Amino acid sequence: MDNILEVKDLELHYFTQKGVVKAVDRLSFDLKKGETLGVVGESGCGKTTMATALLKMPTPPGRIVGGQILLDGDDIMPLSETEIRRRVRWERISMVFQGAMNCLTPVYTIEKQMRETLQQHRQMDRAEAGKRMLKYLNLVGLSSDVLRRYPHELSGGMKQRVVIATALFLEPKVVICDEPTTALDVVVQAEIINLLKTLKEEMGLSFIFITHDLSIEAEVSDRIMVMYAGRAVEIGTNEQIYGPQGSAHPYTQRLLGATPRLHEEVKELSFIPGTPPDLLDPPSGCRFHPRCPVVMERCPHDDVWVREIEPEHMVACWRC
Amino acid sequence: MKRKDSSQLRAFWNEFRRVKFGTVGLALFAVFVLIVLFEPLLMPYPDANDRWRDMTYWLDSPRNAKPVWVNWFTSKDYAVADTIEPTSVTESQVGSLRMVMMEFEYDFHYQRPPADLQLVTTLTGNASIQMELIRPDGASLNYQRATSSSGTRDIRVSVAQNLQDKVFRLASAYADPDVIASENPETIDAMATMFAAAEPNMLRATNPLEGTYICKLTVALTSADSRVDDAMLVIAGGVAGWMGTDASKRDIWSGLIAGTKWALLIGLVTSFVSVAIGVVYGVVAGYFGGWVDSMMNRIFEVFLSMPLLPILIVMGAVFKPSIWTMIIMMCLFFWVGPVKTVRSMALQIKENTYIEAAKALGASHGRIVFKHLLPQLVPYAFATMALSVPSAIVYEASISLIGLGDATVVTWGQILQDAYASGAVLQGTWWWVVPPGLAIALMGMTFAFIGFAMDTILNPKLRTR
Amino acid sequence: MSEPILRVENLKKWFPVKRSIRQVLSGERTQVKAVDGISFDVQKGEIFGLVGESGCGKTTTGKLIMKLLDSTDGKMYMEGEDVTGISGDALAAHRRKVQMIFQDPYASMNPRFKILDVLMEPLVIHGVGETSQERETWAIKALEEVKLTPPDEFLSRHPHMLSGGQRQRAATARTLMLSPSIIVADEPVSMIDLSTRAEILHMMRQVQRELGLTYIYITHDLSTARYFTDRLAVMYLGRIVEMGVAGEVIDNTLHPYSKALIAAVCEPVSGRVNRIKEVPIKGEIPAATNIPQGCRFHPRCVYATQACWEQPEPELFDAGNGHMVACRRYEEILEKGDAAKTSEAEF
Amino acid sequence: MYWRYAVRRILYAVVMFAVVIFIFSALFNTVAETTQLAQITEQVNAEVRGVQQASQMQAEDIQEWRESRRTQLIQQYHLDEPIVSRIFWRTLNTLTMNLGQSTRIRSSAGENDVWLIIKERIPRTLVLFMTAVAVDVLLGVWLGLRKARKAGGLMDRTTSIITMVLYGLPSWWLGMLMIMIFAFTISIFPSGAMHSTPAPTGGFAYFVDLLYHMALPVLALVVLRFWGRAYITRNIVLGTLQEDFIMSARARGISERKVLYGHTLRSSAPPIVTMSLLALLASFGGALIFEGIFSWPGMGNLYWVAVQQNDIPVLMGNLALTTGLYIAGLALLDLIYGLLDPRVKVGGKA
Repeated sequence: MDNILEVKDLELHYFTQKGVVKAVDRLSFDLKKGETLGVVGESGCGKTTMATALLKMPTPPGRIVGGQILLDGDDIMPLSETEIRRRVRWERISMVFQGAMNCLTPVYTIEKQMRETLQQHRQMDRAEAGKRMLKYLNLVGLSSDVLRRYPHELSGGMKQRVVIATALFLEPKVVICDEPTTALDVVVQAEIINLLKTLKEEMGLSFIFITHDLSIEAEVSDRIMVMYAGRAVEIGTNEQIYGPQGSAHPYTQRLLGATPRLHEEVKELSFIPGTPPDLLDPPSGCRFHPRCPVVMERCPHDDVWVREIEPEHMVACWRC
Repeated sequence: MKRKDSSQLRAFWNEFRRVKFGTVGLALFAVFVLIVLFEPLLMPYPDANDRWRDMTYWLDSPRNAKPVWVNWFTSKDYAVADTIEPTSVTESQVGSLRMVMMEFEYDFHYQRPPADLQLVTTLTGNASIQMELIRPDGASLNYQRATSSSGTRDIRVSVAQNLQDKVFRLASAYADPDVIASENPETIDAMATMFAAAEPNMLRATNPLEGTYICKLTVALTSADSRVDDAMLVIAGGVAGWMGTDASKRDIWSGLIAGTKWALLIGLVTSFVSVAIGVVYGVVAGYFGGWVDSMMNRIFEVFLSMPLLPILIVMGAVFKPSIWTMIIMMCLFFWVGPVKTVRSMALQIKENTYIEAAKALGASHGRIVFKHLLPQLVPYAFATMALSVPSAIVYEASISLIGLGDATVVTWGQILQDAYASGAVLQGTWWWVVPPGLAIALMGMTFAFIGFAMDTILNPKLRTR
Repeated sequence: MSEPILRVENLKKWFPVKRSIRQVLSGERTQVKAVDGISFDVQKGEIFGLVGESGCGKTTTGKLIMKLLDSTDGKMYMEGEDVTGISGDALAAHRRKVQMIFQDPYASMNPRFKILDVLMEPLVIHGVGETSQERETWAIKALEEVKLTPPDEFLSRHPHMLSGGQRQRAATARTLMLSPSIIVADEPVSMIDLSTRAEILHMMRQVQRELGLTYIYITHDLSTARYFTDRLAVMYLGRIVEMGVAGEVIDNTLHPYSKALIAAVCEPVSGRVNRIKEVPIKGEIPAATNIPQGCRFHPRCVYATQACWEQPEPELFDAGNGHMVACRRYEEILEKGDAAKTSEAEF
Repeated sequence: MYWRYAVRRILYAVVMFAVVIFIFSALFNTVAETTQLAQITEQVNAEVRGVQQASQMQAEDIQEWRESRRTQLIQQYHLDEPIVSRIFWRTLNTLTMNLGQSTRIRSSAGENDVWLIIKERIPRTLVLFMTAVAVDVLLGVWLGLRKARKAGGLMDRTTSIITMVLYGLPSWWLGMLMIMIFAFTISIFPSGAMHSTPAPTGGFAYFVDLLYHMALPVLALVVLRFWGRAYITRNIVLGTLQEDFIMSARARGISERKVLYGHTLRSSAPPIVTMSLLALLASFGGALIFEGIFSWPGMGNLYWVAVQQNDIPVLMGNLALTTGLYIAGLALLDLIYGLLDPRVKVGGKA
């Protein structure tokens, strides 16, 4: 079995007062053992929603309405909430949430939170648990004295490391990182990215790395999935997306064109006119068509889904 | 500017309408306002406002009568309070005497007798009166009284108080000798006997005699300027008015109606003034920060450290306040309520970049406070106002209950105080204790509905769907 | 070189910190040295960038230029005139000449105001324009300037009815209402979606060229700084450590801190996935209350020697071609750094 | 860290008490002095009567003695000094519990020292109020948690409506109704007082008797108020439930029970404690009225008696001590808050 995680036709809808928002729409992808899959897209494209769906804990009023999530070959969709909690969450998939600053309970010490998580899942005596916590804290570059601290006594980078250590210490197969570096300064960001790379290398973990920043994705992910308006528009390897021959989907191309480069003198950045669609009332056909510079006649009429155009490279565009 | 405000108000109203209990609250509030507006129409005793403590005003009412609707729930009906005008008036000249004869008819169809039957009239000059009460079965009793005085005076003949022995004699004609021997005129229930069927047990009163009772009044006017006016037969019922009467014969319903406007006034004025002060205080403290904030905070905390009711009680006892000074006293301590929240809200709004943007544009402090800060706090201020109305009313009631209220007005708290001081709780005079409390509770609920509804709109986090 | 439009000399901003009773008694005074002696010139018509990590004092500098804060020490000249301690009318005049664009366009507009009210506010405050008709015409012109068309449609909207990009356009339009000469833009695009970010920068540059404006662009993002600015200054703990033409500073970096910063930036190019990025820096940024002795970067500098903390702090000096640097040993380090670059680890 | 915070908070409370007492002294200076002068006159008259009986003094001598004694007493009480100084002395006396003599009211032992009169009543008020508080908070937090768990559900909505319906209902009125029903109509509870007469001796019987007398007032206080406590708790808990760290805890596979009673309740505890106790302190006044209704011989009842007898020194003393208790309550609140919130406990941005 090559794929640790396979997602097939995942659909998650928000049932709001104003109507149904199809936040994740027939999303299919897979994650190989030991690789990092990047998920990239602008705000509101459904990245975070997709991540919570993988843990089977959508934020209300969201509900998973269809699809399969195969974890190591087992479909976790039919499992009950209790089973998910006991056997899937943190055991097999863990997640580093966006804004780690707010992910630690402010009134508990770091030790209490980590120990609680450990004891919820493993029968472990105090000493052994302590050893395990220390091991993982050291792994993320923290010393044992953070254990006695409360979250407000730590800096942003330290909190992020604690959260990462907590995500790892049950040794899950898949770790989802949702914008783990967004609020951090570049130097700290680079350190966290390096840390994740080392962990992947040493522990053979598989990551799903979610961010809105194409530049970070280029440095972290083996494969990248680009999302637009709840759908995948392009999935390809790092080389296929960022390589010299360029990405295939017009959205990805434009997005890359809009990203400023540090070491290149760019005369004029490109941009995508218009605004991301309102998911309460999305455009028909290809959801990108109103902003697409190379739109064709069929685009507004026919829904388009990702197809393989070359090995490993999937694109949702009628032009490809 | 006008356009903008109206559109936002409309948006707020549209949201408000969706909260059901909020609309109920508004409807109730409208009812209270209507009660105040149509007060004269609703009050059976129109002078209740000014003469609440004037005992002569209430003489015609029964004492401690239950509300009329009690009859709906009992098989043995109480006689309803009533005043009966003469059915016929005839005047005749007998020598130098002018005789005025009047006849009153009282239809009695209840199972329990009235508390009293009084003949009330006004006499001027020398006159003598003679009254004859005729029961449906023909039995009758007589009463005579001659008066000589030049002035005008009120005459009041009470069967229950003045004619006990006559009733006793009347009943003696039918009653068992044993019973007569064991009873005496002082102890019998005169009214019960008067309205009892003629039978041996009549003195221990028992079966009511239904039918028309006739009262014949003959007034002999002996001098030329003598006159008789306003004669009527007052039936002091066992039940009277929508809410009954108290131990001083006052109509509680009238008191409740009269108290409504004071409750609204106390509640609205106190909450409006104090919340307005508190909001401005909080905004100024929060906006300016620094030493202004620290100083204002100290003052605020001094006020916060004073327990409100005890102070109001002591101030009440020392300064003997009128209703207006009481409102001022309450405002003096109530304003602290919103300060803490407003201050933190102001601190939060102040952090918004648009405040900084306005500063960068060179806006004055006044402009920032009045154009940018205060408008944001208006909805909160209204919610707080609504929610502090009930406490103002309860505080006034509490102070009144201790006996420190303003005796020149009628408030619900004072009705309760009268009830409590007269031992209504002990005697179980529930219609005296329950309605004023319910009125306070109902008005509290009205404003709670409105306030909580606004609160729900203002804190979307609390909304559940 | 002509007279600079803005000249800042040794500007300082220290914030007092709440002291405990013991500190008050012992006369101990702790201060956050948010800006600790910076000097730079901004020429008319250029885009000057201030770059650094959070807490480096770049936003405070912006506020000092805006006169939203009063400086603790130092001088500031606008078009040759001393504006350091101005108040009253002079301050009002200064506020008309210097405008600001904020990071969060949504938060920078009162949600209860319509766009028209937002645009009119500067005019109302400064009493510019006779009638509201006249003011409205100017508002429409400003909206056309920032390509928010048709203007009539936007005037009656509230900020929440606009998209992020449109809001930032409206915010830019507001700064244009008083025809300023300098605009301080504090992270104007960091909250805006990537797809529209370039569009906003493009619009800002267009407006700048058409109206002959001067921008001071404050950002933590070196990539947009490189793209957008003419010259830039790198700040660390309240000091400028390096300053020069944007391309020059980024491609031929001299100061070790700038080097670390630039090395840490991610780039959207392939072939970096399995490489550990070498960032030549150590430790965490110290608190601004407790600035290290000597060169303030020395505790984190991988090249630091004893001289770095024993000798007084190096001043900014010209290393040639107007490329300024505040490091005594930059030449030595330059050689070492080149050697290090070739040995980057690879899996 | 915490003890330093605690010491500071307590000192602050003491200072605040002094300031408030000073304000009271200034506010009620005139009436207090009038009463004191009257008391002095009375005392001098009594002494004169004694002197007259003991010795056969001349009328003029008596007059002279009376004057000098009066002046002496006035000096003793600093009544001859300028107003600021008078207020200052009054403040000082109040702060040292030198509350003067009552005019009519006596303590149960017959003393007329105001401090002694009030002192014996303080524990009675505290036992009633504290019991009510304990029951109220426990019930309120329990219900609030249940409401928050199924927010928007039938139970939540009905209890919220009940909260609003009861919002403006005076608790002492409910007390009256309860007395009317449970004491007079169906006599299952005593109508008032703290003990049966005579009070049963022996610890347990005494305690049961106390509970029996406390049942009705506590019930009346709690039945009305705990809904509000529940509503506040619900809102705070609901706010906390939307925090990221709750989602994060759930994602870590922490059981729902631990998430709710551990993370959520523990994080919401500081604001819940503050809000509940603040509201309770606000209801302190209402509880005072209560004592009058239930003839509970505490400080609240003393207000009634003092008002009726127009006993100004007792009224003033009672106010000073009520305020003292109130400020102590506020301080206690902050101390508990500090214990619950690690940002206060271990320092940092609070």
